[in-house]
Order: sequence, then C-alpha cells, then structure tokens
Amino acid sequence: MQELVKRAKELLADGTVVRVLGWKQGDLGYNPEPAYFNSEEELKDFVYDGFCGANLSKYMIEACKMEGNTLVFLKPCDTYSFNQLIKEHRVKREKAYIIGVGCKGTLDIDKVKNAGIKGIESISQDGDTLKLKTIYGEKEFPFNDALLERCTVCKGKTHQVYDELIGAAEGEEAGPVGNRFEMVEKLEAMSPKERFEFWQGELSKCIRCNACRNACPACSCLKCVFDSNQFDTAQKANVDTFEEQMFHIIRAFHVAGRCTDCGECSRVCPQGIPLHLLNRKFIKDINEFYGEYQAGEDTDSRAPLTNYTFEDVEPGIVVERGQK
Amino acid sequence: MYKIEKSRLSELFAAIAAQEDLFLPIKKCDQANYGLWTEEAEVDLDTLKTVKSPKDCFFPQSETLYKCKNEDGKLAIDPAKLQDKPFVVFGMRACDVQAVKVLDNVFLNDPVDSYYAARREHGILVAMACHEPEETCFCKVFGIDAANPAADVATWMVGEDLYWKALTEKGEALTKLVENLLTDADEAAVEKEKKQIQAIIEKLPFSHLDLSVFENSELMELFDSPKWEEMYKPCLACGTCTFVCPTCQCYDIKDFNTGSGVQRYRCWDSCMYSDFTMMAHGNMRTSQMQRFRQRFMHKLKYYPDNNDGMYSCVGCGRCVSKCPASLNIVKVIKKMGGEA
Amino acid sequence: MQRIGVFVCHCGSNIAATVDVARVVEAAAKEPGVVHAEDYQYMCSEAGQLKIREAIKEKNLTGIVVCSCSPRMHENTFRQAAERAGINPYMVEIANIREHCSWIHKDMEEATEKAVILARAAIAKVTLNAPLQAGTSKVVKRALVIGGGIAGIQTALDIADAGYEVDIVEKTPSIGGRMSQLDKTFPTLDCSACILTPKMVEASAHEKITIYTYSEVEKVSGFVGDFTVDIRKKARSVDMSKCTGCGVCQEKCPSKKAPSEFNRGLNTRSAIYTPFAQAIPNVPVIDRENCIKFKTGKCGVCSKVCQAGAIDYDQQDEIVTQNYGAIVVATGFDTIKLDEYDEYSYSTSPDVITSLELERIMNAAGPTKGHLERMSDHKAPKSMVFIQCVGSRCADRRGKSYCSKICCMYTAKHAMLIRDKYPDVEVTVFYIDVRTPGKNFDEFYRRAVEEYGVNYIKGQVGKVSEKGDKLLVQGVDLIDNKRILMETDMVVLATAIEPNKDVRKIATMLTASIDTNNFLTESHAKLRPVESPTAGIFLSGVCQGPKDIPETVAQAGAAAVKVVGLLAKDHLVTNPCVAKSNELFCNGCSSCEKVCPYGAISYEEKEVNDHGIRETRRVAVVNSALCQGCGACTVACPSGAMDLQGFSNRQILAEVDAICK
Amino acid sequence: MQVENNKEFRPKIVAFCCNWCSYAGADLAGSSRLAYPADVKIIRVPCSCRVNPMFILRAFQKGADGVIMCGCHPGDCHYTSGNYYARRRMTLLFSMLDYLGVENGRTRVEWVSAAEGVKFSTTMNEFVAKIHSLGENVRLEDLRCKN
Repeated sequence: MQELVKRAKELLADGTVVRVLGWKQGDLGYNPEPAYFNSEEELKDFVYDGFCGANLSKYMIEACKMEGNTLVFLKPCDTYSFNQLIKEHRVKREKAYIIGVGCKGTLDIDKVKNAGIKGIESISQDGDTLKLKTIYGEKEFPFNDALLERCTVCKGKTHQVYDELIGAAEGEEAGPVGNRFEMVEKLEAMSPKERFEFWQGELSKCIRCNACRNACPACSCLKCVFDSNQFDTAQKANVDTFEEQMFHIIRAFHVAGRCTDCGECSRVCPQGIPLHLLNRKFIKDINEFYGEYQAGEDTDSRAPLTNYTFEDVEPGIVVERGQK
Repeated sequence: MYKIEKSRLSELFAAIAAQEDLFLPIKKCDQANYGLWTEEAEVDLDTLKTVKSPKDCFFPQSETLYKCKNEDGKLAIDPAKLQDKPFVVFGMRACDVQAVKVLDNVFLNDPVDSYYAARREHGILVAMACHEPEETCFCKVFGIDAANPAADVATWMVGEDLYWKALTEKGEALTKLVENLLTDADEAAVEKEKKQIQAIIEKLPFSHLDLSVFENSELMELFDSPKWEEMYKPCLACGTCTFVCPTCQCYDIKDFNTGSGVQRYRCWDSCMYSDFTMMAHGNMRTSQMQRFRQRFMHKLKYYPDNNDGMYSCVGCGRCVSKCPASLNIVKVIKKMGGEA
Repeated sequence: MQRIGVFVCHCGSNIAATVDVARVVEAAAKEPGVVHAEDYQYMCSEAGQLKIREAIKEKNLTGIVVCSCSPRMHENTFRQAAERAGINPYMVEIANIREHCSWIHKDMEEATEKAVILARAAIAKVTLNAPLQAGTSKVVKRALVIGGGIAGIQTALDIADAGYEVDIVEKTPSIGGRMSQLDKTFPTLDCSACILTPKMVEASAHEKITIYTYSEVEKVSGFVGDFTVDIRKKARSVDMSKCTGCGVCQEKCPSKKAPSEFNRGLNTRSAIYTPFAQAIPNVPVIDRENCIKFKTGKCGVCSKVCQAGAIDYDQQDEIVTQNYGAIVVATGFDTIKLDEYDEYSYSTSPDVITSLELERIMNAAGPTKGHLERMSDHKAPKSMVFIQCVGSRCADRRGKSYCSKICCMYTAKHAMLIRDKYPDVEVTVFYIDVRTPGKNFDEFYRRAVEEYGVNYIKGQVGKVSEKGDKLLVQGVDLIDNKRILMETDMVVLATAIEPNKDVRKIATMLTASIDTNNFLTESHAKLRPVESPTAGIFLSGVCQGPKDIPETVAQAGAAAVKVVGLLAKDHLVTNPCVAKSNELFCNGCSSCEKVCPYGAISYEEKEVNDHGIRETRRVAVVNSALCQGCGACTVACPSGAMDLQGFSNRQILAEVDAICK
Repeated sequence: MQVENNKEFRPKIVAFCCNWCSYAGADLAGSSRLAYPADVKIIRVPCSCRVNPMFILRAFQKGADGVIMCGCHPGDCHYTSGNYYARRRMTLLFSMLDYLGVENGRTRVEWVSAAEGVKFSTTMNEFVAKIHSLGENVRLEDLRCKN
C-alpha cells in the first residue's frame, strides 16, 4: 500500500495527474469509501485492503469530464469494466493514468457478521486470518470465508488495461476458483415452478433503491429508461412484483453482452439479492449460443447483441433445451 | 411487568394475529424485513436491524391513493380505504420508535396526511430493547435509550424469556388481549439487562458524536461549507440510504395506467435521485453535491430547526451498513465538526 | 389534445358481412380523443375520401383512423386524402379489419369485438402520431440488370431505348441465357436462335448498354434511386480488347474433357471456350480448373496460337463499382436436380434425359448435330416416352409444389417435331393434366395429338428400368384404369424448373424478399407483379415465377417501364418514418451505430442544455436521407434516446395497451 | 363468481409482425381466407428488429397471455440484417423468461414470408392452442392491471 501512495505522490508531483482516485480509510475498519485525493497531504487517508471492493471504473466516467488527468487504481477485474467503458466512449483513455493493483480478493463484511461477530471496531489481517477487535472481545475469521462470491470465481489476476502495475501478479491464475455458472446451472435444472419461486422470493425483496444500477459500470446511461418517460416505465415503486421483475429483466438485458461480471450489483444490493445470477445467465447463454465472449477483454470487438451470424440459433432453442 | 418464554412466542403471535394484523421482522431469502405474520413465516427477532425499517407499516413504500375509471364518459373516482382496524408492529427498536415520532411531525401536523394518520391511530407499537447493539448504532447521540424503548409496549429479551411491559393505554389493551399467555414477572432481570445494554452503548464507536456544530452554526454557514464538495463525490446517487432510512418521508405521486383505468399512487422518493422534484423547467438541484447536501442538511439542520430541535436522524445506522459507497451520516457529522 | 376522426369501411360486404360496422363506429366514438366516427360502403372510393376530407374540415380533425383493408393496400390513398384536406399525411393510421379480421373470422360477434379492439389500437396510436415531413433523395439515371437471358436483354433494351444507361451483369461467358439453348419455340416453332440472336446483337451494339459477362454482383448497398453495386468481373484470361474471336485457341486447346455446360454435359468442350457459336461477346474464357497451364504450369498452347496476343494468364478478377437508380433481377431458372428420382433411372441410364437435354440433341449445333439419337449407342430411337410433371406439382419434399407451366407446351412441341422429322418414331406422353392456357396453345397441343398421332396417356409412370438395350416403363393409364408396361428406346423427363440457385444470394444482397420456392416475391400478386416490395428492385422473367418466352418478354418490358418511370424522376420523396435521436438521453455509446445497416448514424461532440446542465456530449445523429427506418437502433439503445418516427416506442406501447386492455 | 369461473378462457395474444414479410403474410392469410382465432391481434412494425423486449414485457403486464413475433426469414430481411439482431435479442429474452420460471411457450418467434399465408395461419392456430394449454398468464402478471 505504501508503494501505491508513494507512486501516487510522484505522479501528482510531476504533473502526470492532477488527482488520484482511490479508496479512503473508513471509520469502522471495513468501510473505506471511493475517494479523490488532490494533494500529497490528502493521501494520508489512502487505504487499499480487502474491503476496497468498489469498482472505480464507474467513477472514471465523471473523472474524465474533469480538468486534467486522473490516476486511478484498478483491480484486475475492474479493468474489464474500464475497457468496456472505453469501447462505449464513456471514458477517455488519455484522461486516465491507470495503476493496476494486485488483488487477493475482496471481502464481504456481512459474511463475517452473519457468523455472529458483532460490534466490530477494527480489523487486521494476519496471513489467512482476519483478526477482529469487537466490543464483545477479540475474534478471528478465515480470510477466504469472507470473500465476496465474485472473488471465489475470480476471472484472473491479469489487468486488461493499465499504464503500470504495482503488486500485481500478472498472468498468474487466481487461486482455487469455482465454476461461476454453478448456481445458474442449478437454477436451470430446477422446474419452472421452482425457478419462479426462487426468483419471486429474491426479487420481491427489491426496494427499487437503484444501488445495483448506479454501482454498475455497464449501467452508464445519463438517463435510465426507468427514470425517463420514454417507455412509461418511470414508475419508481415496488408496488407490484411485476415492476421488480420488469426492472431486473430489462436491466440485465440492457447490460447483456456488456456486463463484465464484476459483481458490483450483488455486492451493493442492500437486500442481498443475487443479481449477478441474472447477468451470468446471459453470459452463459451468450457463450453457449454465440461463442465464448468476455466483455471488457478488448475495446473494439462487437458485442454479442450488436452482432450476428447467419447460423445463429433460433429462439426456439429455449423450448427445445427445456425438453431435454 | 409480564414475561413469556421465548419458546412460546409463536403462541403469542398467533394470539395477536387472531385478532389483529401483526407485523414483525420476518426472514425471507436471508434478509430480515417487516412483514405480516403467518404461521409459515420465519420470525427473526435476533437480527438487530431489519433491512428496511418498520416505516413501511405506517408509510408504505407504495400505496394507492385512489383509482379512477372512465364510466360512460364520466370520471368515476374510487378512493382507497383508510386503515380502520387495529394492527400491531412487534419488535421495533427504540430508534425505529423514535423515527415514527419524526414522521408524526411531518404527517400529523397540518395538513394532516389522512392515510398516515389512520395507520398511526390504529397501529400499536411493541418495541424491543436492543440486546446487543452494534458498532453501526448511534442512537445515544440523539438521546434515544435503546434499553428503554418508548412505545405502547416495551419488551426485553433476557435469556429464555421475553419481558413485557405496557406503557400506554393502547399497550394495556393489547396486553389484555394476550394476558392469558403472559405471567407476572419482577423487574430485576430487566433492570440488569438495561444496565448491560447501556454499558455496551457507552463503548460503541459512534456513541459520542457531537452535534453541537449543527445547533450552534447558522444555517447558511453550514449550507455554504466547502466540505460538502469534498464529501459527496463517492455518492452513487442511488436511494439506498433513503429507502432503508426510518425517517425519510419524501414521496412522489404518480399515475399508473392499468388499461381499464388509472391508479394514482404515491411511492417513496429519494432526494438523491436526479429527477427528485423534477418540474417542467428541470430540477432545482442540478448537481449531486446539492442533492447530497440536501439530504444531510435536512436530517441535521432544517428538520431540527423546524421541530424544536428534534433531529430527523435516529442513529439506527442502517445507512452506515448499507451505503454501496460506504458513505453515511456519521461520516458527514464527523466531517462537519462533530468528531467526539 | 388530438381531434380524431374514425372512418369504418364496409368494403361492400367484405367487411360488413362479418363485422358489425355500426358497432365499431359506436365503440370508436367513445374512445378518448375521438370527435367523429362514421362508416361508409367504400371508404377508398372518391365519395368515401370526400367524407374524410369533409369531416376533417368540419370537425377540425387532427388525426384520422380508417378501419378498412390492409395498410399495404390503401394507406397511401388515405394519406393523400388527408393531405388534400390540409392535415399532415402521417396523421393517418389504418386498422386492418379486413385481411386481419373479417376475412378470417366467421363469427360476427367475435369479428366485431376484434375489429373494435383493432380500431382502439389504431386510435391509441394516432393519438401519439406527430406530423412528419418527407425529404427527398436523388436518382442516379442508370439501371442495372442482373442476368443476361431473354428477360434481362429485353428489359435492358427497353430501358436503353428510353434513353437511359443500362448495365447487364451476366454470370456466364455469354449473354443469351436459357433461350439460347433451345432449339425451337412454341407455339409457332420458330427457331429460338433466329429470334434471340438479333436481340443479343442489338443489346451488345446499343450505345446505352454495357454488358458485363463472366461477372457477378458482389455487393449492393444504398437504396432506391442510389444503389452502389460492386460487380466482380472474373478473370477471363483473355484480353477482350485484343481478341478477334477467331476460335483457333479453342481448336488447338489440348484439354477437351470438360463437360459442356451449354450442352448440359452431353458432350465436352475445350478449357478455353465460348459457350456457343453465336456467343456475345465472342471472346472465349479460360476455365482455369480444366486448363493445363493453370493446373500444371506447362502448356500455353492458346497463347502461342493466338495471333492477336490476347491470352493473359495473369489476368485478375476486377471489381467495378457503379451507382444505379434501379436494379432489375432477371436471374432466370434451372431445372431441378434429379438425384433423388432414382425410379426414373436418370442417373444410371444415358437414354433417360431431361427435356432441356433433348433441346440440345435436337439442335443442329448440339452434341449430335441435330440428329435424334440415343446417347448410349447413338442409335436412332424407334419409340420415345415423355414423362410429365417430374418434380412439378409434387407433394413430397423432392419436388416442387408448383406447376412449372412450360412443360406441357414444350413436350407437345418435342413430340410434334419428332413425329414430323422421324415419322417412324412412336411417341407416348404420360401426363397428369395437359395445361394449355395461352394464345394458340391448345390448338398447338391438339395438332400434336390429332395431326401427329402422339399417344397421350393420362397417368403416371412409377418406374423406368433398363432392360437390355431397352428401357422398361411401368405406368398406369388412369382413364382405362389399367397398368401399362412398355418398352421404349428413350425417356424424356419434363423436369421441374426452379429459380437459379444464385437468386437467394442476390435477393439477400438486394434485401428483396423471396418465397419458400426461392421465387422473388412481387409487391402485389395482381397489381404490382414486376416490382419487388423493396423499392427500386424490379423483377423480370422466371425469377418471379414460371413463365414461357412471350410472358417473359412481356414482363421484361413491364419491368423496364417501371424502371424508366423511376429514372425519369429527378428526385424521390423519402420515407419520413426514420430514426431520431434525443440528444438529452443519448450516451454516445455507439450501440446504435453498430447495428445500423445503412451507416446512417454518426456522432457529434455537441453542446447540450439538459435542464440547465450545459455540457459537451458525444451524441448520435441520424442522417435521415440514409436511414430506411428499420428500427434496429431503437432497441440497441439502452436509454431510449433513439426512437423511430411513425413507429415510436410510445406509439407501439399504446397499441399494446389498447390490445391487452 | 359462478359466472366468472365458467367463462371460457379467451387468451389475449399480441403478434408483432414486420411490415415486409409477416404482415404481408398475414394479409395473404386474410385474402386466402385462412382462419385463425380472433384472439390474435397484430401490431405492425417495420422490422422484427423494432421489437423491444420492453414491448413484450409490457404486453404481459397489461394482460397478454402470449406474445409472438414474426419477421422475414433469416437472409430475407428487407433491411438486410434486422431479423438477425431480433433473433439474438429474442433468444436471450426468451431464455431469461424461462430462467425466471415463466412458461416458455408463452413467447414465440416465427419467420413468415409474404408468400406464406398458410404458414401464418397454421402458426397462429398452433400458438393459440399452446396458450390455451398453458392457461392464463399468472407468472408475469401485474395485479394492478387485472380487473
């Protein structure tokens, strides 16, 4: 971390950048916030640890509109989002100085809390263990058990776009990685009724707070259709289950082929809805129907939904597959 | 003071629900939220804070105000029925109870919001003391005692028993309804529990925030503070803080075309949204900084100035744990000069 | 608020017999915004249109809904009526209560209920219509004809005679097409070549006509009035400007084993060849697959013998890019493959031939120099059997459901010619029906039967098998209801015709629609038979459906007139139902641009004022002259910034709502 | 209530048809008098690529029991490529609806050319029969729009 701060100071000093976009120490040990640092002095609050889950690519949309260049710290997985934003002309590559930072996985404090650890005052890491000081005494928790779901199925440690790397294990495979489609497959194997009940249960928790949308680097619309009157969809209410379904289906559809599977939607959902399972369904379908595609791997390929081949599967595949 | 064994709580709930609608924290898909009690519902009294506050029971996120229909060229209006039967909200924390009072100041003062008033009139608040307050809690800052919730009925979970004490007439009436399930109890165990709770609260990291800066500064001085510009940037402009907040009371009124008519409904709105109070000419607050400032100035300055010093934050800490960008009112209070 | 008038058409009894028109009027009158509703016998008539115009004036209408036949029929009629009364023509919507309602439903209650809903949807839509202004686009005064058969030649000549430039693109080395392969033509028994070659010569000599033979259309872009076409001129390996057409190279060419396409593979040709003697241009091509020089690098005989020095082994394919105002498709036909008709022994016996092969055999320039003989032993046949409808009017998957139309007549022609020239040959024809509608056609057929003694048997042949040097034909006579077993020397199959196999590729390039049989679809089966639904694309000849020569020539002329009508205009009125981007919602993400088939979307850095927020944004801009209004961009756009005028999101949703109400 | 229950299920079916092929195919079905149930109501769109998934969801919201989209056969699109995009969009949308537990027979895509009046009619007959077998749409309904 000190190396990151040192480098940030250098780049500020030599005028390469006029601001630094990183994470600022929070007040609970697990709640650092994305922050801009405009001076060496401000960098004293800089932090980079497992709780720095926020994908800063989203913030670069605004940062690119500001005067001068911005130094941004991106984790390997965040760089996919950045590339995707370049492709969609939402950020300007030349306005960003990207330092790719190594990532050991980002953490979910709720996993710790759900294990019954309350009153956390501070957290430190000791090898594979999180040491937690709480008002109810000292506690320990295995680092890997606190990983966000997305990190258990890590895309890899390779940065897709950067100016320099610090602490990154480029080319290295992520640790033991699960099958990211496991849950999607499980759902697919269920009966339609079971699937319906699963999603009904999950989506009915939605409070329409838009955290998923606003944190999502692919949801970069200036004006979301759900906020505009273009389709008479601006209902802003969770008055009926249909509204939530509609919102989440369309949101997933709009990011289909553009979603890098960064997992921010699920990370930020206050109701813990596994929204990534919607996006991953599209990713899985796209891979199966149109060939493997990873959004954000490059900045110039055509996205699956703005592309086609003469031999594409027919929509009837959905029925045929169901009958198997 | 009465008590009932924890293991017999479902009988208590059944007894209440037999007479009145009962809302209480229910776990569904891993999350606790207030919901209507049914026999199948998984009641969750252990989770300190539900994701959404019980605000929904009095001021639902969405409610239909009236329906209109075109009947042979004439407009027929069918107003929504007001709450006319008593209902019980069980398990409210002290902060959430205080939050209802914050809402009362808004909705029960002239002009009275009849939808809200009807619910308040018929709602019976059963509060529960916080056995193990958490690091995100800071109700003490607002003079709320988590050990002594001020509702119609206060309850304490001590060991294997729930202690029950009616505090108002409504509370007495409810107690009568379930009297046969309750047994008399002395207050010793509860007193001990209260002391324990208060001791924990003293140790909480945010319990000693200092609000004097908001009391002592001029409104415009706070409003013009350059610190807002420094603070707002991580804000994603989502409405999470607003929608989990027990005191946020802003709503929008919209029409829904059902095909056969129009339903006019109101739904929570968030001052964090860019289309909040959108008018024909646009929005008065054009930047996220202004929207961000609005929310916190309202909680900490405008509302108290208009309501005899009552803050419209109750320190429940929901925003502290739910903000996707880890921003929250505590950080704001500290930054504005309230670091204890 | 719109003031909408609803006009319900009886269409005589076409609508009124199944739809209670009065009830539709009554229901429509109650819909929000409707201030006038009436019905009339024929809304499209002058009197009907007058009612619309009067109502517009009297009631100050701003929008019109006509409940009538398909908008594909009369949308324009009613738009013009509206315009004449002073309202924007795009303030008109049609509820299709005939094709989509009265004609398919029998129950009056049901049909009326549906008509009311369709009317409601159109009213809901028109409420959201906005006046649209059509723009104009230029017309390139040059036409392209794809295919150089009689259809293409005739179309090109007619267009050229009207004074416009025409290019013919022909895939094979010579123009002439199928007709050049025919010996005689029915019903007058003219020599095919005698009537075709003068036209070929005329076309090649015409100053307004450019012929690209051995060439194919590679790419088409643009739209009516201004298509841009890439034509691939395949390497001929012979310099057209030098070749004198002396033919020595073909004589001397040592590689003579390639099957002759022109003679349907009945004999062979040299590797350097002109398909037939009267070929135009009379310049050979080197078939590189069969040329020894190209296969082994050795040989070069043709180059050595060519006095003109025209042989050019290094010639490359050349792409010519040209702009056209109109394109005519005249790609013609081929006979179907008979691989799956084993029962006729076509692939096993050389004496079972198709009618087109017989044409070549009968032709003096053909493989047998015009002598009727069996291909197996070159003996003259004593008896011949013609089998009709091989693959035509066929219920199974091997053949075509349609009637190939020309077979009955050419079979009568063949039978007559054979009986005339070789009276000792017995000719039997197995047929399902003999179809001879056409001027002098039935007379022609009756002569074959009555004067020439051709034996016509109504019935089908189940099997043809080889028996010694004879062919055994097993069939049935349906009239006498008996089985027939007969020996014969030759069997001629009246093989079904199908559109040229390249037509699908061409149709795709032209975005012209095609039916399940690969025939190009006409814009209207009766009223617009030579136009494709795609503006600027015209149809000539068999590519549209089976035809004989007179019909083909007639249609070719008709297509030419349509082309001339188009090229005579200086500009065209464009469709105003094009995409439009709302710059306040546009993210500049480029999704729309990627799906636009016309390159009509570009991006601008633009200063916008978004409710008081002024900033420079990258926003999409639609070139309305290029946009054809498909709407692909509107769905690619996540924010709803891109919308389609005339079919806007809100209009379509209003229709959905009205239907689902 | 008794009456309600005995009422025959009349599905609401929305058919989006492209102007150039399928709408013309429907016209041909009409002029050929090839019947299909009146439950089907056609909305004309310029091309199948104009059909926004939002339209389909909206139809279900407002009470549709089935939505079918018809366009030109792949390769025959009037606009060259519109139906290819539509094909991908609908494949993914239908797959998602299936994933959410909505019965997958409620949505369908069929390519119908201007010459295929017969196909249009048989397709609609089949589709209506399928919707009858699935019954009323309840998994994608908006209760506010009922009654």
